[in-house]
Amino acid sequence: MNPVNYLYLAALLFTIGATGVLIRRNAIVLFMCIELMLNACNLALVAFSRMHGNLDGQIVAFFTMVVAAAEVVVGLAIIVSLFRSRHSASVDDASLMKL
Amino acid sequence: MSTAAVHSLWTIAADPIPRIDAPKIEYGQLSPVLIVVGAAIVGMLIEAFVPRRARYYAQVFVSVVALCASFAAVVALAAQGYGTTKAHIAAMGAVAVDGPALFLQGTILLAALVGLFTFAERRLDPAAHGNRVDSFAAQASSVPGSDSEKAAVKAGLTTTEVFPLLLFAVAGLLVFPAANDLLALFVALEVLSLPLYLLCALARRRRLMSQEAAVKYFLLGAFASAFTLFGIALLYGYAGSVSYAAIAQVVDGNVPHITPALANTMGNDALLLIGAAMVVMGLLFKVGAVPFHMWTPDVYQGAPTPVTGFMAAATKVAAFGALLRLLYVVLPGMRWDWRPVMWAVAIVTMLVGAIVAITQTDIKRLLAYSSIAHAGFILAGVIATSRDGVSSVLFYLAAYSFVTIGAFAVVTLVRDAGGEATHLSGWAGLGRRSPLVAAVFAVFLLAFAGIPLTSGFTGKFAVFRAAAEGGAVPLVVIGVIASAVAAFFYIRVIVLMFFSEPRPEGPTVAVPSPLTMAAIAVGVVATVVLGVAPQYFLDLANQAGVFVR
Amino acid sequence: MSFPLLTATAALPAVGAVATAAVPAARRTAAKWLALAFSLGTLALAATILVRFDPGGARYQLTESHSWIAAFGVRYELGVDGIAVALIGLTALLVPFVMLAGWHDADPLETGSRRWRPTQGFFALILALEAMVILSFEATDVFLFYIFFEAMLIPLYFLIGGFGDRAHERGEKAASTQRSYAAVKFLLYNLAGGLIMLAAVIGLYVVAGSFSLTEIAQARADGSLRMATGVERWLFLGFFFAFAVKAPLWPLHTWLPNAMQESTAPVAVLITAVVDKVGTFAMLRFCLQLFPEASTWATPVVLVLALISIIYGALLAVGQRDIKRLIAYASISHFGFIIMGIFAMTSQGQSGATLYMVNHGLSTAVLMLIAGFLISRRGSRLIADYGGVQKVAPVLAGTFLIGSLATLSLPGLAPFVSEFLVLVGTFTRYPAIGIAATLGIVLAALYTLVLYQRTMTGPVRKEVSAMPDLRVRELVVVAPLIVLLIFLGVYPKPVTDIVNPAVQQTMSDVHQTDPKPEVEAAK
Amino acid sequence: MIALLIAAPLLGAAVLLVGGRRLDAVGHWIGTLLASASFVIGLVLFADLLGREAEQRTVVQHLFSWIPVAGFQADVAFRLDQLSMTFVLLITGVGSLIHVYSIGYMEHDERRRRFFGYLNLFLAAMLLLVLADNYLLLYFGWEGVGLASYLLIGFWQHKPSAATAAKKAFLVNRVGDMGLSIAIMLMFLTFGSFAFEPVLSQVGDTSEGRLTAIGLMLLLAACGKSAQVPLQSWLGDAMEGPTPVSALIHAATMVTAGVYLIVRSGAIFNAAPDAQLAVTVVGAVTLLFGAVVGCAKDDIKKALAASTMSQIGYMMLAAGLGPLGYVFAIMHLVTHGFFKAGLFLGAGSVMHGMNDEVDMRKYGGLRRYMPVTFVTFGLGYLAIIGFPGLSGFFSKDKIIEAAFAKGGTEGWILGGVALLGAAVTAFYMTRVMLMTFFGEERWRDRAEASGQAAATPHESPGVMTIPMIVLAVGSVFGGAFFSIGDRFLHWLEPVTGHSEGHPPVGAWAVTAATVVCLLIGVAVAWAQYGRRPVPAVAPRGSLLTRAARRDLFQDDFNHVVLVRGGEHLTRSLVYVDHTLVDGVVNGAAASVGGLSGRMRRLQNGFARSYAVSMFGGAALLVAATLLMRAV
Repeated sequence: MNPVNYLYLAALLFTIGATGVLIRRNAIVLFMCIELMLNACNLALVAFSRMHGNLDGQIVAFFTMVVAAAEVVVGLAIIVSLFRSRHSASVDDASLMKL
Repeated sequence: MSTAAVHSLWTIAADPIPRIDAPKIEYGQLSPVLIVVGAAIVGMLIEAFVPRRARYYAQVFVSVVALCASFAAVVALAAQGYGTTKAHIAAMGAVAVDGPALFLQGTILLAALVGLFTFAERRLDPAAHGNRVDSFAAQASSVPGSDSEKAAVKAGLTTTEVFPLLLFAVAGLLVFPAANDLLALFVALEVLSLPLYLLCALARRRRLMSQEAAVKYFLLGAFASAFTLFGIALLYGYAGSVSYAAIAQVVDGNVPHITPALANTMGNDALLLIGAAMVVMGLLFKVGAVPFHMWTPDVYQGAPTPVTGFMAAATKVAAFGALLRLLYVVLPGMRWDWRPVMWAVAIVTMLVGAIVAITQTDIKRLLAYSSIAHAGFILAGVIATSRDGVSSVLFYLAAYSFVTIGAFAVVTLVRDAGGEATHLSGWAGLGRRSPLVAAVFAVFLLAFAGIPLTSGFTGKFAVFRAAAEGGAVPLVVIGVIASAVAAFFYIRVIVLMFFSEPRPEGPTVAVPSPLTMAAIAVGVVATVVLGVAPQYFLDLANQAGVFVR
Repeated sequence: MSFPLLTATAALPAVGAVATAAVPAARRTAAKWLALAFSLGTLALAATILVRFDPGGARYQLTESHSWIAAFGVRYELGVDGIAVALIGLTALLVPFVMLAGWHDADPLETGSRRWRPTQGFFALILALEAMVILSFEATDVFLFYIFFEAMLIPLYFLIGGFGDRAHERGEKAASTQRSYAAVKFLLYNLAGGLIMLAAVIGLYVVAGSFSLTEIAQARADGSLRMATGVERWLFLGFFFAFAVKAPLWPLHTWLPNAMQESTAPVAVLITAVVDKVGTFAMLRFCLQLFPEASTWATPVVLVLALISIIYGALLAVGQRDIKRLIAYASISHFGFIIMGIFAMTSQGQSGATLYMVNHGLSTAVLMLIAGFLISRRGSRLIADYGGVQKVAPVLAGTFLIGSLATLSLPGLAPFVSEFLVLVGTFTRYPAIGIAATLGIVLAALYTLVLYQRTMTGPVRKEVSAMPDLRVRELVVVAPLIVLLIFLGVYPKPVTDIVNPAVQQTMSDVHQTDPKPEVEAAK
Repeated sequence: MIALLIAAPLLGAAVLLVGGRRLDAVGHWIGTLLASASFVIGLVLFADLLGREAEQRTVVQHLFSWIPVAGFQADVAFRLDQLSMTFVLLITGVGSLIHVYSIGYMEHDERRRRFFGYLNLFLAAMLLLVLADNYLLLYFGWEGVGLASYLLIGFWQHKPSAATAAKKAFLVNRVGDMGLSIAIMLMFLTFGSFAFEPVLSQVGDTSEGRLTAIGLMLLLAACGKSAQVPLQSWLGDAMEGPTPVSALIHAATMVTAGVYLIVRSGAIFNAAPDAQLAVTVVGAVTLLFGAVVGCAKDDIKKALAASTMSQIGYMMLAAGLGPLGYVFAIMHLVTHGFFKAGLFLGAGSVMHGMNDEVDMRKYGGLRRYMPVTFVTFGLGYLAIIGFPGLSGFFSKDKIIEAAFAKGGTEGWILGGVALLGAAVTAFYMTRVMLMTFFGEERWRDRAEASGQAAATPHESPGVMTIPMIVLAVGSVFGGAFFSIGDRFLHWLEPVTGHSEGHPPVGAWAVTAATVVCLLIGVAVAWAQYGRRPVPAVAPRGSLLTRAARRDLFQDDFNHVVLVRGGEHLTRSLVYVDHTLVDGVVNGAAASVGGLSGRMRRLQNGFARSYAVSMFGGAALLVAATLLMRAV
């Protein structure tokens, strides 16, 4: 079938992820949505790689996974510390600084 | 899904892949980055093996040596003419070694060095239980105000991990402006971001705000980088390659041999436009341009002030470097598409930054908004799309970074019982209490405001001139108006410091160690020298004004 | 390469500023004397310039030229023509007197921290200001000029905001806020003007590819540099706006009354007698030379604005209750005359205007400084709080009267010469405006004499009954200025001889010639 | 030599004013000495002139170049000819006398030194005025005398009334000066010069309209300085000054400067009939105005001031007649200088003896107590009303003749006015005379009524009476001396030119009419004030009387229109400046601030809303980029 469909899927996933970021409160869920966006990107990369018949896209995809993993480490560390000090993972509670 | 399609997919994947020959890496030309990364790793080993008492000194020593060595390497490369004649692309096309890259790397390294001094400052906070403390949390993992934290403080723990983190961030920053393919760009982006996220969370005082800043920075940063990545994907899809050179060729439409797939995607401009827009957006987020600026005030306010200073200076430099390279190397072909958009962004950024800053009451937030406004001014230079444009931006970045670090260093000095007194009301009458500090800060503010004989004026003049020559006169006029508005709040602070009565219970000025003094001194010297005798540096920036393709 | 006299003249006060600022807190008086010495040295150098300057010689003399910021095509180019020489002389002359007059203005009321050194700051700032003003008079490079045109705002800003009428403020907390309001207003007005000018400066460079006044003027003259009409006019407006704010020209004047009212008398003198002159000077040197066509194009509007300034300023001066505010509005009226003279485009008008800059500097200095002495004695700026001073302090009153007479430009005192020249110069080209402007003469008499009558004559009020007469220091300040006023009123030739050639060249830059007497024209 | 004329009193002024208290003892002597020195120099120069041919009597001395700017060449140069010589002698002569007089009059004033300084300053300025060789230098002197008169009117500054009067005088004069400066500018525009010689010689080359304009501007100036309608209002108040000042400045010399200006500019007026007519009209109006006002004043000095006004009206009238009248204008000016100065000094002597009482209703029968004053004053009185044989008779009679000689209805009107004026003059001067020196001694009971110690009238010291006597002699024989053999005419003719007029009726008729008029005037006055006692407080009087007392409402007009109107204007302008001009700026600043306040609310602290803005921004960015390509 036409790999373009994978692109549509990727775009869809990306949008879902972005929407999730915008509408969910829980930091963890937010973060998962971002991961979803990253993976949508991976899908797109791979699809393109397939279309162009070269491996650059797939290489990038591998890097992305590594990066995502690193992000998870850092991100969770931060979120957990926030959770421990506030006893809530809602990003909306963290609004001391404004204006 | 039809089996045929699946089968065909498999068969193609199963084809013998052309064998990859071992990559050829020019270690000499990458040495600046490599040194820093190496030092960072050494730093981690130190954390692991060196006894706690000695860590601080070991870390500071290693970091300073590394940064100096790396800077020396940059200078050496520049001296060998890599900045001009021998400029070329190293590491299999991943990293460019050319004028802008070296200039910005040099700037970043100096900024990092100065920033490091402020990181290492241990005199400002009153010694806790007899051991000197810096401005970072005793134990990041312990809950603010909990017993464990008290214990950690009592035990005299310090988060010496900040130094390796700083170095990793620096490594990323060094690659960022030099990245010559989208992959390197993305990796560098993450490498510089992740340590900064952590550093933001490590404040000793006001830890809640610090953590909040970290969360916001992290989430929004990740969000932005997701966009960037998607943009990368689309660009790759458009051009069938992630290397700048190749993409540029496709954009310009002069490709040696066009595969059918490429022919297919090339026709689809949407891929190019959307992709480019998303990548650019990721970079605009880093430079803090409107409407991607909103993280800046909160993060600047919440993060430990030394981190803020370093971040404000170095990140902006690197990000603008990357932006320049992207726009000048990859997308000159579609100049006519992105220039109007950037016009709009620049205008909005200048105005919003200047106007919102007027009503700020916290000095760090004030500086945050001023940095937004400055991002707008620099964008005006970026838009010029001329060699003058590049060099003017380079100069502006160099000038701006030192002023910023210096200013934030001064902010660390004004303290009351609760740590730094960042609320403006506390700064009233500072000029009476300690004229010297107030005068120094006034110099920085005047530089921000772009008053002649300061580096700020030279830089502003440079970018505006470039913009005007690039035919962006309206932009210049608006920029001028914006700077008039901006002048108002810098002046406000000066008035506060010199003309209003000091509060009896107002904050005092701590006497720093030579480290911070050095940081501030460097800032002042740079400000004045770049203002009065900028010729040498302008020449430097001008020579460095050409990107290798 | 001869001795760089111009640089030295500007550098000496700059060095003095640093030196004075470095004097330790305890040694106030030493700082004062040091500053005074430096200002006198500057005066000596300025005198040398006056001597070395040859009116018949080249247009710009004692020129210096060094590369500065090649990347921007900016050169460190200095040079003086007659107009600049006159104004440098004025500046260098006034500063020592201003310092003497403000000898005690900066003595700290309350002792802040050990490091709080207002006195040193005051005198250092004055010297710094002097250096920048002199440089802006000397600069023949547009960029160089702009730099100091802008930079001089900073020291002046601190002078205005940092030091008020101590006597007046004793017990008034609101005063300091008013003062910083005035300072901020001053700075923002001028900064805005300056930034608009910055845009024009950049534009000029884009068009002309050079900042050198001489080069550009030359290119304009021989036609090798053409500007599109629209471009030239926009650039002209950019420059003129900045200068009009500085001058100040109606309706951009409102910063001046606040600034002069809130600052100490010496600082007020520096503002109106020295710094504002940079604006009018720049109109004459830059607007006319760089944009001759646009200047002639703008002339009618400018003249009308100038006329409004004259009448409006005078009327408002009549309506003031505050002595210093009154003098400020009087100055606005006088600046109207200066600008009118510049744009009348006749040699009488422009020579008159240049002369006017000098004379107004002297007359305002006398009037304002004595007003300052008066205020420092009584501790009030309100005219209503005085009366009968003449009885208790005849010398003070007498000198004040002379200052007033100079302000209403009585023949025999310097301002008359310049004012009449401006009027004649305007009249020969624009009779209606010239006549309307003579109204200013009557109004000037009104506000000065009303001021004198209300403060000095009538029955002695008990608050002033114990008022001491002028002290020696104060007399030393005032007497020479008055002598100079009289001398230049009776024998202005030395100045006119220096000024006239420069004016003739400016006239030729704007392709203007004086209208012929009708009788000759008829023949 | 000519310069010395001015230098002497100028030196005096400088020394006295700068010298300070240490000169208090000798100040008045220095002043008097230098004044008389200048008089002596004047005499020497006079002798020198007499020694020459009538044509060579013009001496021009060029000192130095004053204001040289391109075509505009103002020099400090002096011109001594018969006209200026006449003034020099009058000024220095009368001036010296009044210096002497002041020594006595100001004896008890601790600021006498300064007074003499001012007087010397005045002499210098006045001499500069009449000796100047160009209009700009004349303007210098013109404003100089204005300053001197300002200082002297306000000499007793502690009196608010004096300070106000001084300011008023200066301001009204400024209005006139405006005219002079505009005239000078017109001259420069027209002739490219404003020196007498080139201007007056080129009159032929320009249009009559232009000359009329110049002439009217000069007239405006003259009105200001010579207190002619409509700028006469200041002279009455000027009497606040010490009496010698009134005698010297506001009677003998300064106020006549206007006449000098017009006669000096004769060539211009001759070529501009309309301007001339204006001059005559102004003269005639003022003549009557002053006379009427003079009839109603009870303040002796104000009455004399009014008469001065009216007498100068005569001179103006004459000057307006052109060559017919120039000579007589100057002649009357000189004789008037004598007798009016004498009258003022007399008045001063009376006040001196009546401890500064000025209200004539509180005088009466003083002739017994101050005989010298009585006699000198009397002679001055006879001279001014034009009693046959005395100086006033000759000069005034000639003017009336000339007025008739103008011919046509104008001639009749002007002549009639002049005659009427003569009658009224006779009336009010007689009134003054009677109320002061005759009748019962009202000052006794008046003083008691008002509770203050009765004044003890006494004759003034010699230092005061001698000048009065000298002036009286002048006012008796001056006219005859000038007129017999037309000495004065021949002396002045070369400068002013002269044309013999032919009155419609014989000269004798005019003379007769004049005498009749003055007799009528005297008779009426006698009937009113001589026969019946003078009421203590002024009767309400007719409308005209009341109007006259208030200077025919001239001041009220000024007050309502100029002062009130001006105050309203300035007050509203102050408001405008504050709210409008300044308000715009502050308003702009405020609005930016408000905008800022609203915009910073977007920064609401919620990470997700930041994300929204980023998302929206990204969308916009993409959309915009696509749009760019689309268009």
